[in-house]
Amino acid sequence: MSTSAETELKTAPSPPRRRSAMKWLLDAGLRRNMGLILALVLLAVLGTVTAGDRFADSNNVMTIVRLAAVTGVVSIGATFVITIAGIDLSVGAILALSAVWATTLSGQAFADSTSWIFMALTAMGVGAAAGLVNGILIAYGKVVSFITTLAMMAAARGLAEIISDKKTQIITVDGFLETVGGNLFGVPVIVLVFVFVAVGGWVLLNRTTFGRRTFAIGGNPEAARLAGIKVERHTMAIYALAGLCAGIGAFMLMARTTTGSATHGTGLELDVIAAVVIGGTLLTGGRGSIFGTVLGVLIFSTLTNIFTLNNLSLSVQLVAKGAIIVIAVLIQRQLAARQSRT
Amino acid sequence: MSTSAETELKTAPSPPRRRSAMKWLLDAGLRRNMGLILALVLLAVLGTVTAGDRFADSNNVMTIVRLAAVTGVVSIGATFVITIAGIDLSVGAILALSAVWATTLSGQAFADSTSWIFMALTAMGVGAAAGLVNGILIAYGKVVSFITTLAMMAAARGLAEIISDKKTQIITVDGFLETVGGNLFGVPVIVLVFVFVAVGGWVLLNRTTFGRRTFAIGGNPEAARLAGIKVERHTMAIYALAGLCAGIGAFMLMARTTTGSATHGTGLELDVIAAVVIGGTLLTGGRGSIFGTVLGVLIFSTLTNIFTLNNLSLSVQLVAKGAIIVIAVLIQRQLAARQSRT
Amino acid sequence: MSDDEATGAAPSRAHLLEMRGIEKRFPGIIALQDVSFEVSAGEVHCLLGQNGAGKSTLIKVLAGAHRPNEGQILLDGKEVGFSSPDDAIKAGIGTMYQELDLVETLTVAENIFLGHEKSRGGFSSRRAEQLEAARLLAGLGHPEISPDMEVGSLSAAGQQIVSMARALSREVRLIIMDEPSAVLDSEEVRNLFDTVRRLTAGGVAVIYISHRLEEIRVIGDRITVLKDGRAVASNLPVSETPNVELIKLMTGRSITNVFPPVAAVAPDAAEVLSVTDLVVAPGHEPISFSVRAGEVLGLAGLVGSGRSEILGAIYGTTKPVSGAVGIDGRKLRPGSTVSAVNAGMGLCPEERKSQALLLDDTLVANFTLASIGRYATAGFTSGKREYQASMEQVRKLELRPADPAREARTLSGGNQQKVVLGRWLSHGCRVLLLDEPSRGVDVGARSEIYNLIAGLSRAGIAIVVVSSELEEVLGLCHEVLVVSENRIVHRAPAGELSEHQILDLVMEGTTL
Amino acid sequence: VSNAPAEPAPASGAPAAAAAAAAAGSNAAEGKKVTIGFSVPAADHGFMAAMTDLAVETAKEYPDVELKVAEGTNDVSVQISQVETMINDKVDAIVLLPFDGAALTQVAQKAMDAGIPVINVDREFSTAQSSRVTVLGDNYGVGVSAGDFICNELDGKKDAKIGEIPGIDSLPLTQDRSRGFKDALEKCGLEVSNRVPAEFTVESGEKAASNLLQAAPQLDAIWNHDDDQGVGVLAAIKAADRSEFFMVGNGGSANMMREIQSGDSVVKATTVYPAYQAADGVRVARLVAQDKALGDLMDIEIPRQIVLYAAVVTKENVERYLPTAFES
Ligand SMILES: Nc1ncnc2c1ncn2[C@@H]1O[C@H](COP(=O)(O)OP(=O)(O)OP(=O)(O)O)[C@@H](O)[C@H]1O
Ligand SMILES: Nc1ncnc2c1ncn2[C@@H]1O[C@H](COP(=O)(O)OP(=O)(O)OP(=O)(O)O)[C@@H](O)[C@H]1O
Ligand SMILES: [Mg+2]
Ligand SMILES: [Mg+2]
Repeated sequence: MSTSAETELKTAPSPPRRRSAMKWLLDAGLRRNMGLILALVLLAVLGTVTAGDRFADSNNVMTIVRLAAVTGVVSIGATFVITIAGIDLSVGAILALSAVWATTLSGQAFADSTSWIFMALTAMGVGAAAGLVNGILIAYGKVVSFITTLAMMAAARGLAEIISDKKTQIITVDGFLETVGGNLFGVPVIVLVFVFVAVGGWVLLNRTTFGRRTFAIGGNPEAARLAGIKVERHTMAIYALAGLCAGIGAFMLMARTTTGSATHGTGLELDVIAAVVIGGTLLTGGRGSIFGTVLGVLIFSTLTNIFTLNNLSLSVQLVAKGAIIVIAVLIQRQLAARQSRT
Repeated sequence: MSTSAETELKTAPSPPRRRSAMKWLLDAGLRRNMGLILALVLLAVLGTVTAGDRFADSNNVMTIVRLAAVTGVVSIGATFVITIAGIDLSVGAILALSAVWATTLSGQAFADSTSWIFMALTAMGVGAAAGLVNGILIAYGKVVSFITTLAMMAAARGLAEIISDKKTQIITVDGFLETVGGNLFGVPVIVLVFVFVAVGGWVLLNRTTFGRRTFAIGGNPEAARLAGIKVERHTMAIYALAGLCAGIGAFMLMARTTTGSATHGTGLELDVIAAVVIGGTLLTGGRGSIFGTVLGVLIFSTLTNIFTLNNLSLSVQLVAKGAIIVIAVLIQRQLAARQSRT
Repeated sequence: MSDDEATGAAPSRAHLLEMRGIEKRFPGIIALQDVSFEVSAGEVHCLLGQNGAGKSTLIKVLAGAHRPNEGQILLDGKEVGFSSPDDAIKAGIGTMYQELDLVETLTVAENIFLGHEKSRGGFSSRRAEQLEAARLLAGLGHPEISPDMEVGSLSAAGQQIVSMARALSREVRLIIMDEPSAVLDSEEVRNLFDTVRRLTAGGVAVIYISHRLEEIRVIGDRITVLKDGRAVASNLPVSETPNVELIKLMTGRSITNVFPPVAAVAPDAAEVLSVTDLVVAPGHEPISFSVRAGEVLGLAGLVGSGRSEILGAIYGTTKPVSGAVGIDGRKLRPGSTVSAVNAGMGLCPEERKSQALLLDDTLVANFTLASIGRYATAGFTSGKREYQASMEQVRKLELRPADPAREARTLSGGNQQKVVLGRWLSHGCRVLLLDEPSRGVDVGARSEIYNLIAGLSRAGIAIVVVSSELEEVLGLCHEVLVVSENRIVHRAPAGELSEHQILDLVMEGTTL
Repeated sequence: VSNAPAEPAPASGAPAAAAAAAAAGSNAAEGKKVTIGFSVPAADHGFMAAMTDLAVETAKEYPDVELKVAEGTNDVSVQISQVETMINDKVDAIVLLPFDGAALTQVAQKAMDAGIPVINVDREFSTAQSSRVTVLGDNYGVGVSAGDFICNELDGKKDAKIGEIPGIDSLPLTQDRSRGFKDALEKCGLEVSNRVPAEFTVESGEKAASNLLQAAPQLDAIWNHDDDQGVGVLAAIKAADRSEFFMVGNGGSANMMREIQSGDSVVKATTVYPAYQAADGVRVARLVAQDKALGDLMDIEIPRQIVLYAAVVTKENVERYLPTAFES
């Protein structure tokens, strides 16, 4: 099994300078995520069998990863939220709000005359701020996360529509399009951003005190509080982090579409939660896996890609998708059970 | 407070023959749902102030309730699911599948030559069957409900598209349109169905062994198992029940739109969960309130109505909706806190 | 109740129940190995063993909650296969589990009749249930527990009573009690024994699990001892087996002195914890006391007397109405656990599962929860240092199994308690608040924990111990505060008090 | 591409095919084999479904065309990846009905740069260079047609109450339609008094109309942007038992046309927003890929932009249009 997993890893792009870090990351994740890796390998086999070289082609792999990038980055943030047994339905709307805010005429004019970086910063700032509002309401207002973020989902989307007047705002700042939309070392910048956020998220969750406290709060908030952890402040920070990730997703999507629009990220919240949950993070909190989330996102985007390559009827795709989700989870469960038995 | 609540009740339509039953129902729910009732009253005041007679008009009230009916019925089923700490994302898709299945040409021809009731039965049967599939996977397959129903959401929608060939199937069975789409005692039949399902759901949850065990499983599944309850079978039944409610919603929507379509119920799942959660049912299980759910559904449909009466733009509606959701919950929390203090 | 029927059904001599060659494996561990066990009608059969010996596992197999990998169960000489708890219940086996098996969001009456609801055509008959529940509770000496109270609002002791009422609500031939006395005070235990005697008199068999040997003496008939998943001694008659031998069987060594000698507090010891005019909740009297470095202060009293609430107000889990708590003269922010922990205070709460442990996490994570910052440089944790520090705790606390990478969930109760203690040991405290530190802890571990506490006291840490076992309060503490109905009714050095005196004080308090 | 409605055409399906074949003459003859990529938004409403179906059926009529249909999606990110996949795949042409024209412009440009002609259908890119041909319904035009029709019918009535039920409000095409409608009404001194957006589905149409009818106790006319959601709108009108106004539809579904034909319906007219745009897009794509020209034109190249005519269907001319209408 481990050999097939390694085969898969070779196809997956990893920046050469991160080789050893990646290896480290994978070792930790490999055992727990065997089922997901297997599912991904099976998908890869399916893709190669049905679409041959067109699937295994490096361009195509890059297409898959590029597609996964935006959802992926937002999912990293959501992994933290779900690890503390929360839920964030507002990420798609926050992404839209961030994208729209960063691409207003005046914003673009300012960015044009100074640096494109301000567009990215605006998107991230707006995202983090919206996330912070969620966090304050949830942590200090004690409104359950489902309701708070549902409300934010409506409000942020509405605000995005008002700001953009429901027009798609076209980005004319060349610096932005060239840098964020371009390549670095032959790899699309948005893919690099995804890798960066994923690695950063992994380190944050698994190698820092912040991550430790996140797990503790998710596992037993009362125990965390009695151990002197500032549960409220931490919770607030995690929703702000999720907002920040949505903001990062926003400028990635801006680069991908060359636009900011109030319709960006529609339905993203469910895709994100699905990827995180497929990845093994428990909705009941206490367990979260960034590596699993990345695999979950890749599984979904590979699925979309295989469907596109194979010219399946649209409705059949939906049915197949449903079946594949359940099968993937059943495989994962079986393997997990077998592992803990040995 | 109780007086203003009673004022509101007079505006709400209740079939005269159920007066005492309603009273009984309300007594039980009044205390716990004071915040929601207050929110609804405040909305009613807002509606009357901004739209005057057009709001307070009995026709308008009926419109609000009629629009609440489909979501309401589906939400009753979802209340059971959420009470056992599950989630059902597939209700919208199951509704579409049921509606499409019940309105195929051959189905309609059969109903035309026998009785319209077979269309209703088909919708309910298909819904219950799809729910049963969910239930089996969740209870016996041990796949978490979020994933199972996410998969069902894709699969049922795809199947509905395949069956209907993505065409809107217009209903020509007059018996169906006249009966289900018509009035009885001056009240739309679909409103009566809603009332019937709500009362039935309330009795089932609060006055039967089935309901008691539902609470137990939601509160502590291990304890329920140790007490000799067949947790798996019960869980399965609850998802089937949620599917059944989606099927009932399907034939109500069929009557309302005079069609069956694979697009029916799009996005319904979130509306439903929002109504249930606003209504005070905990996502963590163990506590559920049918009365609260009904109030939640009414709050949302009243909100839409007031917005429309005032000709508000959709974007402003979204922002206002977000704000109102949070405020409603904060009121509810405040009141609950005050009650428990006294 | 159906005591008469039960007597009729079970011939008094023959074994009512027999378990043969039971084996139960969990992933990575064999919890039970070739265990045989028997119970006769009308007897109280005690099951003894260290934490993690497999007592709860054995009775869960019997109750149908676990399926054994090997072995058979015979009821009235006929083999039965319990595939679910339902089967066992139907066969007349009632169980009070160690981890309270109640649904907190349901009412008392609903819990009592869960699984065998009184109903007509599927509709529940709530009045009938409430009447019957009230009758059962009154029979147990607790008419004050109202059938329509939510169980979550009851104290652990109250919940234990409900659990008892529930076991009695069915027609039972065998009742299993897994450490029922752990959360009860002496008064309640006496009450419990009355009930047990009534049951056995009616021919019902009782399996009784407890870590308190003195209880076994009072109520037990025969004893079976488990050690590391094996039955090391079966059917010992209680009257002929001295404690020393039992302890030897359980632990494999002899423990003669449970309480270590109490070292005197240095006369010049500084006052570390000071509590001044603390009003815990509206309507309570202000409380003042102080604890010096190296001093162990005990809070004695009945269950529900308000000792946990006092600890909570000191630690900041609840915000006191008024008053101040200081450590080394510095005042703490009221209602802030963060402020308390930062000032060097630690709390081992009474509900270790819900309040202290990360059940799904490793022991390492549990140990370092409060002090994670110490193993980190610039926020980045060092797994190696954490592991080493945890390993040290594991050794110091003699945890079984000695594996810091294990999940806390898979540990036995006593070992879990040690983990919580270990958290504050590795954190290093000036003040340690211990709420029922020996609840559910076996004899061996208990003496280890007492030694630990004594060691900490010698190291100059100020300690406050809440305990419902008077023996423990007297044997462990320098000073004792007697609490009754949220008031401190008496303060005296432990040496000047006896168990009787305390009980009298407590009773006086309640009647006042 | 033909003015199909004017031609006598066979029953349903893709009647334009026969017409085109007749008009284009030699263009129908089998040419070199071409692979055409096809990406559209999710078929989450009848019109979009009809659009997709007609395109797929059209492709089947040509033995030299292989149509690669990507999963319909309203997620621009996914749609971009689909086009990227098609570029990797080196298809001969791409027919692209973007969820959001502006957002798909860059990737369309990428395809064009890679030498793959892009046929932009229905929702326009932000730069014209990003597509080889643009096939559009006339969104502004249908709004004007509907507005003009209502002005005419109301015949100078002042203070008339006009309701409007648009589709998904955040789409540029909806905004174009509403703009055209507003401009046309302005000419005869009227304005929209109530506007409740739906989402192109029957269910949302019913809901929006129910609320709209409640908000406006008296109406003179309603313009509904989409005939598919129109079925729901009609259901709501029937349920409310209202008939003091007339309704104009848009899209041109067979249902609505039958309503118009019946004469006793509130539906008096519908503007044609052809569902065969994408089918025409496929045809054009084939011609472009095979280096052919439009048969009836002098031009040896395919024109850059083809805007389909926004006809108004009324009781008078409904027989002519009914055969080409799509079953929603
Ligand atoms: N669900 C489980 N999964 C894995 N291991 C378990 C599980 N339940 C119990 N064990 C293990 O089985 C052994 C026996 O545990 P058990 O709970 O029966 O002990 P016990 O004698 O009741 O101890 P205590 O006196 O502390 O309650 C322990 O080593 C424990 O870690
Ligand atoms: N058995 C009970 N019945 C009713 N109320 C109780 C009971 N036990 C505790 N309470 C409530 O809890 C309050 C204090 O409980 P607290 O837990 O602080 O007491 P405690 O002395 O620590 O007892 P325990 O040993 O049960 O923890 C009491 O004032 C009482 O209202
Ligand atoms: Mg035990
Ligand atoms: Mg206590």
